[in-house]
Amino acid sequence: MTTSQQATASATEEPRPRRGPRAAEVAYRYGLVAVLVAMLIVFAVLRPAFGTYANALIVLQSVAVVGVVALGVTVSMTTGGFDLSAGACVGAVVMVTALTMVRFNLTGATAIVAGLVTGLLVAGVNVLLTVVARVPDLVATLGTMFLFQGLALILTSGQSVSAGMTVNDAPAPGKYTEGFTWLGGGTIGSVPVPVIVFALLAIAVYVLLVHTRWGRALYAIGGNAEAARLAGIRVARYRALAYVVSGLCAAVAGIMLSARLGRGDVGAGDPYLLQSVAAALIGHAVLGANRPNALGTVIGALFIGVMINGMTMLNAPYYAQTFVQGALLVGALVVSYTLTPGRRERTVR
Amino acid sequence: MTTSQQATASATEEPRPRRGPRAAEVAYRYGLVAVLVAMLIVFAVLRPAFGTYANALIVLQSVAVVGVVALGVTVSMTTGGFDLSAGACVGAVVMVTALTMVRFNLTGATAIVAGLVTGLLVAGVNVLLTVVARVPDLVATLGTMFLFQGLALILTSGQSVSAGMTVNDAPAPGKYTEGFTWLGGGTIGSVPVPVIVFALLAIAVYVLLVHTRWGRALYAIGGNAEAARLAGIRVARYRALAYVVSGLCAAVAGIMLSARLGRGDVGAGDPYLLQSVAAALIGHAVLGANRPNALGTVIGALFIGVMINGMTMLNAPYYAQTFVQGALLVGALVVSYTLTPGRRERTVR
Amino acid sequence: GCSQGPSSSATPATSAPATTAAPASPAASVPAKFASGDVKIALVRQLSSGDYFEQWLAGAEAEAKALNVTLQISSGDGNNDKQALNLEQAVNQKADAIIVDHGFAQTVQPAIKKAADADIPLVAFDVDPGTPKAVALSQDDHQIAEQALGALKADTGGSGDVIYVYVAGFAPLDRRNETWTKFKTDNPGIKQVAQIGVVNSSTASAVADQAKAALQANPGTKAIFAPYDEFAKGATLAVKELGLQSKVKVYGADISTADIGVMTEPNSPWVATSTTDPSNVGRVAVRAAALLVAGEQVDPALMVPPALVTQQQLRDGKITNITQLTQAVPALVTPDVAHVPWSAS
Amino acid sequence: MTVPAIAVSGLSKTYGATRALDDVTLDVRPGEIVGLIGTNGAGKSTLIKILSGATRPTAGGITLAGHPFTPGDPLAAQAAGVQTVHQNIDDGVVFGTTVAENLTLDSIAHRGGWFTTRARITAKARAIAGSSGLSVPLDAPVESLPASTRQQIVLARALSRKAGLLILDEPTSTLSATEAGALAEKIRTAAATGVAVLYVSHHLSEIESLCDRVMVLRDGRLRRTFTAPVTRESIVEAMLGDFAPHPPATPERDSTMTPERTPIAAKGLPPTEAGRSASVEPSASAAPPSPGPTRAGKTASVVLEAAGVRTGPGKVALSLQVREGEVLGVTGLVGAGKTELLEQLGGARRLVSGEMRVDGKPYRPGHPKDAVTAGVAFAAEERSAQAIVPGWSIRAHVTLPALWAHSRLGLLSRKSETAAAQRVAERFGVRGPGFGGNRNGAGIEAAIETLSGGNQQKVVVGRWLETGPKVLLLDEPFRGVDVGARADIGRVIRDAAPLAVIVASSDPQEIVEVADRILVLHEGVLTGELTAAEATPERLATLMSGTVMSGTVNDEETE
Ligand SMILES: Nc1ncnc2c1ncn2[C@@H]1O[C@H](COP(=O)(O)OP(=O)(O)OP(=O)(O)O)[C@@H](O)[C@H]1O
Ligand SMILES: Nc1ncnc2c1ncn2[C@@H]1O[C@H](COP(=O)(O)OP(=O)(O)OP(=O)(O)O)[C@@H](O)[C@H]1O
Ligand SMILES: [Mg+2]
Ligand SMILES: [Mg+2]
Repeated sequence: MTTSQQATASATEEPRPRRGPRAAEVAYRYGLVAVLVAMLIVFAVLRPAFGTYANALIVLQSVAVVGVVALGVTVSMTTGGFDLSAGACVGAVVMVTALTMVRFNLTGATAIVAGLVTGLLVAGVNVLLTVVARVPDLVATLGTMFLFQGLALILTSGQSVSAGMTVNDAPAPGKYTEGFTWLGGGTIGSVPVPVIVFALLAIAVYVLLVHTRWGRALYAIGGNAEAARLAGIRVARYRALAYVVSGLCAAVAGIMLSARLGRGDVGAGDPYLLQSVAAALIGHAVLGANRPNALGTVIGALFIGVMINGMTMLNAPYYAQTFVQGALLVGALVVSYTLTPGRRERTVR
Repeated sequence: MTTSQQATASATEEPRPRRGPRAAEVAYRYGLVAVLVAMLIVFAVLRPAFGTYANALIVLQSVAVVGVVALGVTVSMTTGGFDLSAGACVGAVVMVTALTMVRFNLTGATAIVAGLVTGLLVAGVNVLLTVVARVPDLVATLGTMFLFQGLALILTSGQSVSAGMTVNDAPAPGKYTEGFTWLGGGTIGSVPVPVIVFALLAIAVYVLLVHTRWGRALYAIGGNAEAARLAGIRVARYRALAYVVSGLCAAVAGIMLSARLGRGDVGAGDPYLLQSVAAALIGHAVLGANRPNALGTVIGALFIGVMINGMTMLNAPYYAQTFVQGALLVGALVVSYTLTPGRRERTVR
Repeated sequence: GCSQGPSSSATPATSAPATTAAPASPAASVPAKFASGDVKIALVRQLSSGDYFEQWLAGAEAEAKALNVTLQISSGDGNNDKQALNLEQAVNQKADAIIVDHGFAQTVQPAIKKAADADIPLVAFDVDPGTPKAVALSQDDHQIAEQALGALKADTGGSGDVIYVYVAGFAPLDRRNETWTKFKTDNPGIKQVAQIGVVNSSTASAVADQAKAALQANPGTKAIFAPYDEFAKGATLAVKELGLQSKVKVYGADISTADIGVMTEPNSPWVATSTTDPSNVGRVAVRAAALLVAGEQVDPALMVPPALVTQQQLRDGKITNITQLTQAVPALVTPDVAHVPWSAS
Repeated sequence: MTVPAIAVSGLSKTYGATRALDDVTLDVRPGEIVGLIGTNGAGKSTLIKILSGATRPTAGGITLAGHPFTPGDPLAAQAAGVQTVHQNIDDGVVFGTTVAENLTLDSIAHRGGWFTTRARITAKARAIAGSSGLSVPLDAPVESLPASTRQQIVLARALSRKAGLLILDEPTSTLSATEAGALAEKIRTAAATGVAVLYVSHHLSEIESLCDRVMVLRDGRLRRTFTAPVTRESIVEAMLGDFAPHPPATPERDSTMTPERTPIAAKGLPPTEAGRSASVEPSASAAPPSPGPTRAGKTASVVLEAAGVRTGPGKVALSLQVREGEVLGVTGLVGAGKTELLEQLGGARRLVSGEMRVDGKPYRPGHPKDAVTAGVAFAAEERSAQAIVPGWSIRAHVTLPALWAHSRLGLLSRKSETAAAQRVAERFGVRGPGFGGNRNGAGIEAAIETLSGGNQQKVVVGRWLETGPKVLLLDEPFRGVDVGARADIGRVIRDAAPLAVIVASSDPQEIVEVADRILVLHEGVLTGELTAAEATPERLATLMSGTVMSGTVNDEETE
């Protein structure tokens, strides 16, 4: 460890042929970001319309809802949990907000509260199952998923909710309020509201996970729950916290989605589970984190959003898009993970 | 090690307070099975048509494809992996078999081989990513999922494949052969072929996991990969084996699905991911295993199949089915997991 | 795709054109913009997978090629918010015209309004555009249901147990459901003994499993009304697997090459389907959009009428694919709907 | 001369900038027991990992029984007759499986029939357990067993296989004297049949009594080789090198050290190592000096008081008190109930019965957090399962129990965290990649897995002092630390006045070194209480084996 040792250390570089450890490190940390930037450049060159401010906003708006769900999923993953119910929560919140306004003719504010309460309800069921009844996370949230997917259907006997729908042979009294719709389609400056919400939540989750003691505790639980408990962390409460954050994020996403759809679509939340899990998982590979992290999730969501938007602009046939998406993702993953410094030592083969 | 120590060991048995160990143990081991049996009885009483041999075969046939996929997913879970690409594999196999027969006018046997090769290809990509490139399982199989979902689309430019389809302005030359279709709709005795395949595969996977060295090795890797490696188990090979089994099971399921549909439906495989994961996860709770196991997966698949069949027979509205499914699942899970013997001691709070 | 050349010349008068554009004058000169190939039409779809959407697209692409326009295709893949965003993007890119293919009114109307404000001509298929500036194109779903139910009523004599396949939330299915509800009140002899339905990427096999359960529970069933071809295929599979072909008949809607195969199989219970030709609808949509780009008049409410296709008809005509079907059932081709004067077809 | 069972030449291993092994050349002959010793981080485990195929060397060659051998993976090494027990026992057992499955774990990697049944596994396991004298229910889930039992399972497995070379890395760290003695017997038997043995331990008495030759590693280099009989002084000197006498990690604390309580290793010679086995004669300095009046004098106030507590349901209740500045030792054989007692005191386990007070106020922790809040710090027994968060830095490990102290409004202060981590690293002389030299500050950001076992132990024990506790509960704090560090930890514990400390260890010698007063448990029952002055190894041994000291006050007979 002294200077002599340092000299030895540098001398030992030769036996192991290291092709530019720096390059590997950089590729590891920035592999996914680099692919993202490359995509941006290629698309912007091929389609000037891609590289415009207006289009950037559209891309951002297209990832905002998924991104918000994914941020919640990320938090649930930090403790080693996994929230399979996030998509179902989005769907239930869409239905609840729509019903509140359309069927019960209540205000937008009431709908927002109802949506958030639904998110808390989902979180509550998850907490009861995982923390109180000690059902493993994956199975428990799977159960919750069915429960709330079912609830969203039952609430309306499986029908979608839209202004003027028939309820008991009379048209429903209410409709989406303007204030509520603004949450989906409105802008502040020229920036759509969902984009602003996404940005704010991303910052909040980033600060929570990286810069607060609660975030540290969440990661500790994910790393070694018993060690966390013995270090005086109330594991049950933090796991509950993680599900509450996840449920609330899904609720916020559901509210924004409902506002954008302008109606309560049965099954509206379904695509969001896979997409948000994908964004959060891709995020693991960002900046060498190798664990759930807010920044990675944002980049993961952008990665998917940019890819789809750019490919659509290039008029790539829709049936080729999934494949290219898969190929790019696999490429980025391979770059990121094979070049992990020291990985060869650690990984079990 | 001496007699005195033996005395200690046996003496220490008593202090562990066991409040009604039998009842709890039974509920834990048989909770899910009990709920399943209760469902069977209720349905059979309410609808005599439910409790018939013919209907039993219908239920079994409805779970056969999902069950086969789920068996593969179960094997991939034993090593601590997770095969998100199983559904995409089913979809790709459906397309490949359809193309082989319809577009290239080859025999059913060729189609089967092509389907199995596709399954191996999916497994190969998974192995390359997880074992060679060391990408974490969830992310890696997510990438594979996109890749093969995309491949299934690209193969036909997004079109479904059916006899008489137009290829380059001429009708496709081939059609599903009778032998191939038999795999989906045929019977042996009165039992449908998919049910027989499901049963055989279930036994094979059960034997593999419980009664072979390889199965033990798979579980050991799932429990503690480093310990397994240090004990001389070739972790990389076994993880590859797990994905190969998973890919082949998905391929078999794809072949049966293709035979049943009689056409290559784009996206036919998509619903099978969630359903098979659900079956495998529910299976964890069966017989107190608390880990992936073949018997549990079969029961998990039956659980879902019986529920859907029975509810449909009872004329329960379709929109209520998901909810009831969720509620029953949650109930069974709570019974199984809260009553785990000694769980209160072990779980971290 | 389906080549339509011969059939158009044989267009009979049976197809009552809902509307006509400018009087047909085959020699009309091609507008400059079309001649130079600069016209870009954005096709914004709600869904893209499935036979119906494939054929629809094939028709649209063939017509686009014929008219020398570029189609820019995007799909929401079932995510309605994504479809709305794609629509906004098309407006943003200043397409010459936009075709909205399916979608939910409340969701796409704000974006359609943006298109209208930007003076981009717009054709909305099977979705209410909510503005008179846009052209609403639809296939007549009520009539589709009526035709299929007409066949059902004729075969059953207006009484018997029927299983109904339906999932709420899909606009065409909801419209067909309205007709079914009315039909039930008008025909008290028809009894709905079970309602089933699933929509996912493997609809047919999921519906088959449910239908089998329902058939077991209701052995007296005479017919299954499955007004969507994936439903009908599932129902057919269920009847076949239970060996009930002689007792239970299936009445469906929509058609594709694969469906023709299923209907003409020996002993197939699927006896009738009411349908438009999706590729024809796709053609009409593109023609209407092209007319709007050229500044021509288009009826703001275009309607494509359906035709009833029976198993007997298919068998008799030895029809195995859509191309042959459109030849045999000329009512499926509607060249007069949104006729483009400068086009050869 | 016989062909060496194993011979390595020029073996080196680097981890990034760290030279864990540097040009090591050694051999072990059949039938020979070679001791491998060195301070924490010297490179012992690294050498063993290479020989067992767990990791690859950077340079160097190995020959096994005369044949060149490139250990590609553990299976190849095992096939070549190298049986290894690694330092971290949790790398040896698979949680979620039974004892029988763990006993037969390596057999599933080898040839043999592919078909197996539970009965066959149990039969095989019974044979292995029988030959090792292991008495554990074979169908017990392995995660429910204490560390010592798991260690014995791993040992039984390794000993059951035919080996040319047997490698044991700190096999006795979780065992108590009886079990360690039994193990030594088995090792001798194996050696007598021609097995070469490479044995790592920080217990010099074991090395002394067991080994034919002793090799000393320091900073990755092989410094000296001794042939039996060895003198402890010489091997300690070779081990510590420039560090002998072991430098106090915090010199400023040196002056405050009570002179009569700084014996043993601070002088570079820990003669008291002998006490590992009670039969070994006590050395002169083993008799600890009587505690100074300020330390354990009756004048100091009682900090933690427990009345009527039990080690488990159905055990006899006992009472205890610790005063300010006092170190209370708890000893007893493995399974005596030390951990269960400390876990209750630390809130990690539900209190079976009785009452507790801290500073006179009622204390009833429902969770370790309550204990921390009340000023009770509890460092648990098993490092890897109960303290290590994989991938985390030293800094994050240090601050985990006191996150609130390093944050304002919930926001963590990196500066405050760094300072705390550096204090711990300095106080306990933590050494690992990035420490020392001109790379100051980098060390505490190293991932904890890159530290040697003993250095990890220093971090996870030392961090509890940073919570500013009134009572410090240490369960087996010396597990895996070298003689120098053991003295360091002992010194810091004693100096941390006015802290009240309870130390549990199954090694009476360790207890004698640090404690002012000693409680002895046997099968969950208190068999005696001694002051440090009264505690001779013989007396302790008698009490530990179950003889109840006259006058021992147990609260009541039964529940
Ligand atoms: N994966 C790793 N990455 C970086 N450095 C490492 C790694 N593993 C070990 N080291 C370093 O190698 C050196 C030797 O460690 P080793 O575990 O061999 O020590 P040891 O002699 O077994 O010590 P102990 O007695 O504490 O177990 C230490 O400085 C340690 O920090
Ligand atoms: N060798 C063993 N076999 C079976 N059970 C054991 C054994 N050792 C300990 N136990 C269990 O652990 C209980 C006490 O363990 P505890 O960990 O509290 O003891 P300890 O004195 O701290 O031992 P250790 O030195 O292993 O830490 C016993 O009552 C018994 O249930
Ligand atoms: Mg070591
Ligand atoms: Mg202990």
